[in-house]
Amino acid sequence: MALLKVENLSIGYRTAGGMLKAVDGVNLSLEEGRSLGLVGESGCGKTTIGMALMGLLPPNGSITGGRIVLDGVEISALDEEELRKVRWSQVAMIFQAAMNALNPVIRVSAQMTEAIRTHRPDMDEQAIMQRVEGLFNLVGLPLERLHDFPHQYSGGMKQRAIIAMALALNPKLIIADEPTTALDVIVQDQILKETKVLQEQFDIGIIFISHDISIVAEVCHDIGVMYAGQLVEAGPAQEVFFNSKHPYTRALVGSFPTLAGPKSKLTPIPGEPPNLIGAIPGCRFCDRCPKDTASCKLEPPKWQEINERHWVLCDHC
Amino acid sequence: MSVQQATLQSLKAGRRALWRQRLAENWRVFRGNLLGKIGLSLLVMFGLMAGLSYIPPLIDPMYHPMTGVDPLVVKSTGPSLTHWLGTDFMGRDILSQLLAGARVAFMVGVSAAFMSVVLGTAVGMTAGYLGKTTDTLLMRLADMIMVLPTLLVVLMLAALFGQLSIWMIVLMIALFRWPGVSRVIRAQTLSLKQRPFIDAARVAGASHTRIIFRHIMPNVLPLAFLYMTFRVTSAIVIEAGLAFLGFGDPGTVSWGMMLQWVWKTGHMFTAPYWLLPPGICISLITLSFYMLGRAMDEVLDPRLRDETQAG
Amino acid sequence: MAKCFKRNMMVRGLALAAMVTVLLGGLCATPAAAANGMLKIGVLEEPKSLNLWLATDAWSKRVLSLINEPLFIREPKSNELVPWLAAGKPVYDAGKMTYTVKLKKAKWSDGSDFTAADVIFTGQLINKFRMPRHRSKWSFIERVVAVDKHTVRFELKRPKAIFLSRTLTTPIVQKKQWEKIVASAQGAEKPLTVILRHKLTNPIGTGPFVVSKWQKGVFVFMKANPHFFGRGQTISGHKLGPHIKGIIFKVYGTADAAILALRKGAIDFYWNSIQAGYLEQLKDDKDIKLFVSNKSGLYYLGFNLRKEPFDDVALRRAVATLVSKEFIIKRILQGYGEVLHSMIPPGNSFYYNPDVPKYGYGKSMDERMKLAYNILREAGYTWETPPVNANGEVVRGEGIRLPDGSPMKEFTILTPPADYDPHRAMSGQMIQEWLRAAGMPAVSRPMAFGALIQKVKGQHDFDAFILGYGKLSLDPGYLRAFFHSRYNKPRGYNMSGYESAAYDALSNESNNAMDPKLRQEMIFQMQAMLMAAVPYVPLYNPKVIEGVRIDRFTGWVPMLGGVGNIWSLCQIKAK
Amino acid sequence: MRKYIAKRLAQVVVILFFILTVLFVLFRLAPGDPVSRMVDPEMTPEDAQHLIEQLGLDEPIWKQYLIYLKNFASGEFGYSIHYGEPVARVIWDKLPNTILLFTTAVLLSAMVGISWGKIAAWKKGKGADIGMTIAALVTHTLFLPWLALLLVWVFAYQLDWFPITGMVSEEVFLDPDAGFWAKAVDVGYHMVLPLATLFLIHFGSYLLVMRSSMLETLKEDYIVLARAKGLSDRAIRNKHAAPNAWLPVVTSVGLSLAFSINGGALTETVFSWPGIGRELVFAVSQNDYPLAQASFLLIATVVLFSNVVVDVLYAFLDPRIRY
Repeated sequence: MALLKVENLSIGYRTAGGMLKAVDGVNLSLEEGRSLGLVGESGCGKTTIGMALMGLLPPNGSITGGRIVLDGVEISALDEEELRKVRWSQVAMIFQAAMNALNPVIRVSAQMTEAIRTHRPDMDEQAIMQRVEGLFNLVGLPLERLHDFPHQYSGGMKQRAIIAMALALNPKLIIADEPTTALDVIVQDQILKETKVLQEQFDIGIIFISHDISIVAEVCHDIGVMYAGQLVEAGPAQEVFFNSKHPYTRALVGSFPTLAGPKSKLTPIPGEPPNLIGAIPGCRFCDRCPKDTASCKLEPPKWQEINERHWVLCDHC
Repeated sequence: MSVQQATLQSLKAGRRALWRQRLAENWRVFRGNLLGKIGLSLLVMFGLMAGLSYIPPLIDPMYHPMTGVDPLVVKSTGPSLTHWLGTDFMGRDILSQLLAGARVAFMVGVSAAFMSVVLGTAVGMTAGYLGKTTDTLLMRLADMIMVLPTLLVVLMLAALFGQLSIWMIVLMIALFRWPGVSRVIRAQTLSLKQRPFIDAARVAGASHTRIIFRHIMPNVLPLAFLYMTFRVTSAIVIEAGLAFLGFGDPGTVSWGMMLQWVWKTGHMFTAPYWLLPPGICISLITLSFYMLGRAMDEVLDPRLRDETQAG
Repeated sequence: MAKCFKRNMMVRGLALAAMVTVLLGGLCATPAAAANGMLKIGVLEEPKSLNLWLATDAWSKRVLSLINEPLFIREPKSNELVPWLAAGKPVYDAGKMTYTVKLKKAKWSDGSDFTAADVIFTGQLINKFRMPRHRSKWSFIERVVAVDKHTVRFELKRPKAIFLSRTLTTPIVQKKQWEKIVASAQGAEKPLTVILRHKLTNPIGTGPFVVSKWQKGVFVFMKANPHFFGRGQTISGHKLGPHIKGIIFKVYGTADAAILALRKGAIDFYWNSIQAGYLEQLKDDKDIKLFVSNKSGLYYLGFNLRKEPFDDVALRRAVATLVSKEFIIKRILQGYGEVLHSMIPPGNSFYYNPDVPKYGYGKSMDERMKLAYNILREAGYTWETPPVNANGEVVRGEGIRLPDGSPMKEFTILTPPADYDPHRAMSGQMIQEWLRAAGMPAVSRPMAFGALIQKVKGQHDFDAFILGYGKLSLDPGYLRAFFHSRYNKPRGYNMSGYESAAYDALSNESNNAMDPKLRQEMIFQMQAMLMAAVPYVPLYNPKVIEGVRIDRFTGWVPMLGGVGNIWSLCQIKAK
Repeated sequence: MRKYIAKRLAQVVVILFFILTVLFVLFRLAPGDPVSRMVDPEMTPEDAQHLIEQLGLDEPIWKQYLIYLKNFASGEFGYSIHYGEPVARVIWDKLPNTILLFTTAVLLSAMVGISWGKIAAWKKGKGADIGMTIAALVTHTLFLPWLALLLVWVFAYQLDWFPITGMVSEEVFLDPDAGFWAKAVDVGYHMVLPLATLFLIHFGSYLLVMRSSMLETLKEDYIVLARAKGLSDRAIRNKHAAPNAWLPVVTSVGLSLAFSINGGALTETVFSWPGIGRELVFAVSQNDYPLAQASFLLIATVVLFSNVVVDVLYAFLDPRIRY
């Protein structure tokens, strides 16, 4: 059985201009111990999916269709109290902009212990401290910095502290939302590698959200490419990256330099994503698509199977 | 026309369009704001009152707010047909006084606020832009003035130098209420100074005055304007407090003055028709400016808007 | 985190504690039964000092008037001077210019005897240190000698009319208490300052009460003086007590609070004149009795005769004609006051001259304008728009020109500020409007009291002003001080700068006239001279309205100036 | 930290010296004459001059200034003209009363305002929020003396729940058996209405500042993280959001202190509370120079020092700040 199943998920935001469909009919599935990368431009709905998985949509956002099943439990149907129990113990999160994710007026140690204390009332203080120290060792942070305030940490240290925090309760699933964006390249690389090691070591499922397809391709088993609230291409990482089918994916691959991949010319993607308020009859990418045809604008595209695990949402690929 | 000029002109046109667009956008947000709407409608009402204040003395000299007395009335009377809100102890019409009070409140509030904001903006921009010793000196001065309780200071000056005229009071309030504005403007200027377009202007050889007036000022003005609405509130309250304590300008019919008359002549608890209107008006006008300020705060600071975008 | 949590709890705890205290306070401290036999008097401010020589404010004087007593005081009904600490009328020896006064066998509140030495000491103290507010009453005393333990003889340098009414009404202090202070002051660099700054917490007096406890800023408790010389005695037909155990002076910062306290019964008497506006609510209260008393007051509009434009008597007369005293009294004073036509209030019937010019009294505004217009036109004034047009109709005048053809410059009428006296500030406003209707560029400007006095009295830098005396002495000696040329200098009391050799001579003579009939004639003549020259326009003499609760105490004694007086406090009884 | 405090204190002293000098100049420029009330009509101008000399008001300006500085340095502040006592004594009698009323009022309104502002922000847009915000706006903009007199009329006169102004009842303070607690309760009882006035006027501003600061804080990533951790609403609000939201509030408390003192003086005047504010109003209108100068300086000193304390407190609350 899959660790996580997202079925036909749609999420909307109420705005002054009307309902904004941030996520529209997305299907995902993740096995235990596997990692899935979600890539796309900002505003494509990837972070919204991450938040929905934690049950943390903002007050004006709501799931309008489909469901999320984690380890056999339908998360999308839980009430707030039940959700609270699931959070962190089942699904943890490594935040976008780790710099601001630590509370500046609370010591790191306290921020670490509070999660454990909340979910494990049975553990005594000593056991909790031991656990925290263990986690610090695990992510390679010096123990004497445990009781520092966040501003005394460097960016990389903060990121590690957050990773340690995410591991605190042995969650089955970790959502990593742009975990390394604000870090410099060397630290970024280090942390990504270590994350991968940890993931394999503890057999955790990871959903890796990023706008950088090259990084995702390096770290994850599978990739899902999102565009304007829809999944447009999904498949094994290497395949999606090197054998991209969807014109958007190709454009994404072309717009980032890679350290590992072959040298190629960077090509920016012209145009902007469509406004998600109101109905869009045809393909959402057609305005920016080189293969645009008349039918694209009128008919919604259908999923095409490239191979058993590689699918693409395009009628012309 | 050289290419450069053309670019410059199109840039200017673009900037104008941007301003218009921003204004329209701001107005839309403002309209959606309940506080703003209430505040604005209250203000319109007070504005009407101020405008109407010129009418009663034209109908009959006895409706002159300061000197007109009803020959038939020699003590404070309740509302009647000839005096809708009644008369004060001398037989003067309370409604005419209330209307004249609205005019004075606007005059005092807006002019004191305007002066203090102009002063505060000038000092803030100078301090922020020039930095160094100028900055230190100006900000120390601001710190010092900021800690002085304005009402007591003006009270002291009023008592020392004899009764102050209404314009002196306005000036005093302005002189003692600028530091708050200047602090905020200074911070804003400091952050603007770091922006590339200022460097670009400097490299292009723009003078300091030009940089300050062309590049920095347009960017701090909205903030200064916001502060003005809050300053209006405090100016009105200070004037009223001063008048209430008997240090106002006795030749001016302000609401604070009306309250002082009610109070000093012993009608506080026997003439509600005289006591309540000015008190309520002072509270409502401060409330309306305050609400307007809060609403503008949200308009100008997009972070305070409701989340309409998400990613 | 734990720290955070604790901090939060602490905040809540504190808030809770504060609220509980407040609530408990409200429940427990319901006012105890009013202390029996204690008279509670509301005052606006606390006394500033119990040092008789320093105390200048009305509130200190109220307390001190019950402690330090003079030899003679005025009797309520007749307003005549009657012996108080003195045992009988002074005996005058015209040949030697001496007065001999026998003293009562009184005791000070510490039990020691009141003797001639105390009177002599007080006189010496005043003259030696040139005590402000007293010196002028004693400067003509050559010396005071003790004839025996209870008789003093005053030897005068020259005859002085004010000796009886002013010198003999000076409060006497105890030699024993002040001796040491005076000794310490004599060596000092600024001896007067040492006396004035001596802090006296328990003044010893001969009066009916002594200060027992002074809770700063809140109340002063005076208890009955067991040694009071009048206790059980009948003086001038008044049987004196005091019949009450004590008096509590409670400070209420505002008249409103004091009036509410009076209505609620928290005080028995509010020792201050009540504004007419309060009468409405007090009239219907059956527990409260209102006393309306005359006072000896002079409120006036004064001019600066030293400079343009008021150096011209015609203009002064025109202004006097334009000022409607009736309007001021009827509307601003709400009817509680009397019109003044002379510098001496009509209540002072012996010296009041009813036969002085009354400038437009009883006339309508239009008639006044015509009168004033005629006065000015005859004196050579011209207008751009005269206030009376060719058809004899009154219009709004504009652009008045002096007889020499130059336009009249803007002039200011200085008044005390509204918080100090709303009546005078308001009168100034109205006078400004009346004068403007005649085309005069008048501006009424209220000014802080100290600043006003400084400008008018200290620097003579003013055009016109409104001032007043609330407690004018019944002796008309002040007429000399106000208008004699000798006092026309900075800090002198001749503020308007009126100078007339004839007046100087007449006033000097009246000052030394010991025959009342003769003096009356001279005073009449002086009033006529003044009202012809109008350096001042007398405006009004306000009435004193006082409110007293009648449910606990009876026996208040009304007199000139109100029921708040030593006679009342010596005679009231609990019901 | 210690160095920073020392630096700030030095600044305070310089500013105070400056204010002191300005005060001196102002009071000398003013046309008022403090002895005018001690002079009677018949007093000769010569005697009046004697009085001026005796009070040291005829000395050359520079000498008066030196004496003035010396008086302040000695902590005596010169002699009050009307009380005839060292100004320090007069103030000392009144200061505790002001501190009692004013600090209680500021603390109470800050505590209530802050905790309600916290809740209002948390329930943004709900009934509780709208109700509290409107209440805060309305009470905050009420005209203080008007409110104060109205409270006296309703609660002290009509309902007779509280005494009509003042600070103590003479019954209690003249009773030799009354102990400390009886007196304390009596003072507390008298304090209810003035406290309520100041509270009503001030809690609104704290509430509004706390509310908007809290709304800002609630948008921070660490709040989302705290929610993701599955912490309870209470824990998120009180442990994660509030301590951060306090920071701007603390600054605004310091800055609004001067404003609150205006209200304090008005409240003392209306409620006959024997404090410094009322004393200042009195001294100013009676031309009691030394008393007015010292009261004003004292108020300025209190505000200045409070602002230093606020800055230090800020450093204590925010670990990122180290001076």
